[in-house]
Amino acid sequence: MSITVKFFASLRETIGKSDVSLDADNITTAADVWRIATDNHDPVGNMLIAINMEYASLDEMVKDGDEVAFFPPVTGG
Amino acid sequence: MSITVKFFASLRETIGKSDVSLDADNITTAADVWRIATDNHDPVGNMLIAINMEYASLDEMVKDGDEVAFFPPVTGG
Amino acid sequence: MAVKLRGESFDPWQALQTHQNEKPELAGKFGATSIFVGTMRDFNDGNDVQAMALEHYPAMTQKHLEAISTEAGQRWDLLDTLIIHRYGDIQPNDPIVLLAVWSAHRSESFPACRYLIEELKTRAPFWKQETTGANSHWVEHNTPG
Amino acid sequence: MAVKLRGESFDPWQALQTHQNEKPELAGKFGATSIFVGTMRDFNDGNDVQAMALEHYPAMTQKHLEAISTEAGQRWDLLDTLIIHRYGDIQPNDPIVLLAVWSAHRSESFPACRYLIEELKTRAPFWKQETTGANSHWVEHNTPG
Repeated sequence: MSITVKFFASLRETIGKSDVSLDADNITTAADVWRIATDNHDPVGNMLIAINMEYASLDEMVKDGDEVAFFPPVTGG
Repeated sequence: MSITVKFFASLRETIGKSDVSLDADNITTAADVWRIATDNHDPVGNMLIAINMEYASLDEMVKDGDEVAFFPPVTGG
Repeated sequence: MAVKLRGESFDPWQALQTHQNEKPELAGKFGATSIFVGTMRDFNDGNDVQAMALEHYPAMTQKHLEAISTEAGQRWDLLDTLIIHRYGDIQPNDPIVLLAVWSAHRSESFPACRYLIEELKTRAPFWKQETTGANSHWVEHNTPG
Repeated sequence: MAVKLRGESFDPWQALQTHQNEKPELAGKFGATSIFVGTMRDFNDGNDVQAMALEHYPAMTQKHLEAISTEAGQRWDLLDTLIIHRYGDIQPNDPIVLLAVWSAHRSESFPACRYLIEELKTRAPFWKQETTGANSHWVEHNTPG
């Protein structure tokens, strides 16, 4: 299945990638997306996850066509 | 002693006066000011009193040269 | 800290711009500005209101608005405050009051702005007289905060 | 209800004036406008800050700011809301965010405005990178409300 992956801010710098397109069959959860897109980088402690722009957790299921984003705590406003 | 008396808003209309200058010796409290300035009109239930522009009560003492004001609850803002 | 009483209609956005331009020393210091604008509505308590007259006790108004601003500055860490209040004849959609508070952080500006309006509504000697239809009447109480 | 993301500096007072002029149907209906402006300071956590870059996740930002506005309108009786948020390169004294809420009474506008900023600070995907001296660093947490 096809997943669009995005990294933002300090997490983008830590991972060294901003956008990754995954096309793999061994993906069930956001944790799988993280593992494959980061080449097994350890999850970052306080990172946030969004699936299709809604906040999610690492164990949440993903499906074909989803956009999965990883980023640090937000600091807007 | 000499007291400047002011009435505002609906109380000004009820009493029919806006400013009164009192010059009398039988004045001790704001209640005396009210009694003399209004010709013995009954005090109005929810009225507010200010002596020299600070909120006060009817039994507060007044002194020569004071400005005493009577007005209804405030409705600004 | 500024308190201004205005007998003519004023534009709150213009007033804020002007006030901030006049305080270049605040630039870069404030992170939070909380503002409240009270505006005349064309209805109140179910009645259409055509016009309003706002009477006040000028010297006492000035004194108490300054006292309220000073108190807010004692309770919270503020960089500046601005109060503008109308008096006289007011039309629907006219701003009646503008309150603005500048501080480093929003945890100071928000409660200070709320404090200013609640204290003003309780203590500042203004009285509204509304014209509804052919009749005028004194507004007897404010909407609770 | 409007949510605008701006890549260039904006004047909050001008934006408020323009927004209100574009909504003549609100004239006479609102008695209360509560506004918050967040502005870039030239110091943070004790350091001088020369500049800031604000990264965001554009579609998610728009979506969540609209959701927050909608939620505020469900919790309080509001006539209109406006959110403007900067992204990109920001200079000290530049406005970062403008929040405005119009309602009949202040008991609605005050908590709604506070809600907007607290939810925005928690949920809207923006990230600040500050330049202090020769170095840039990511801001790790917001000041609590």
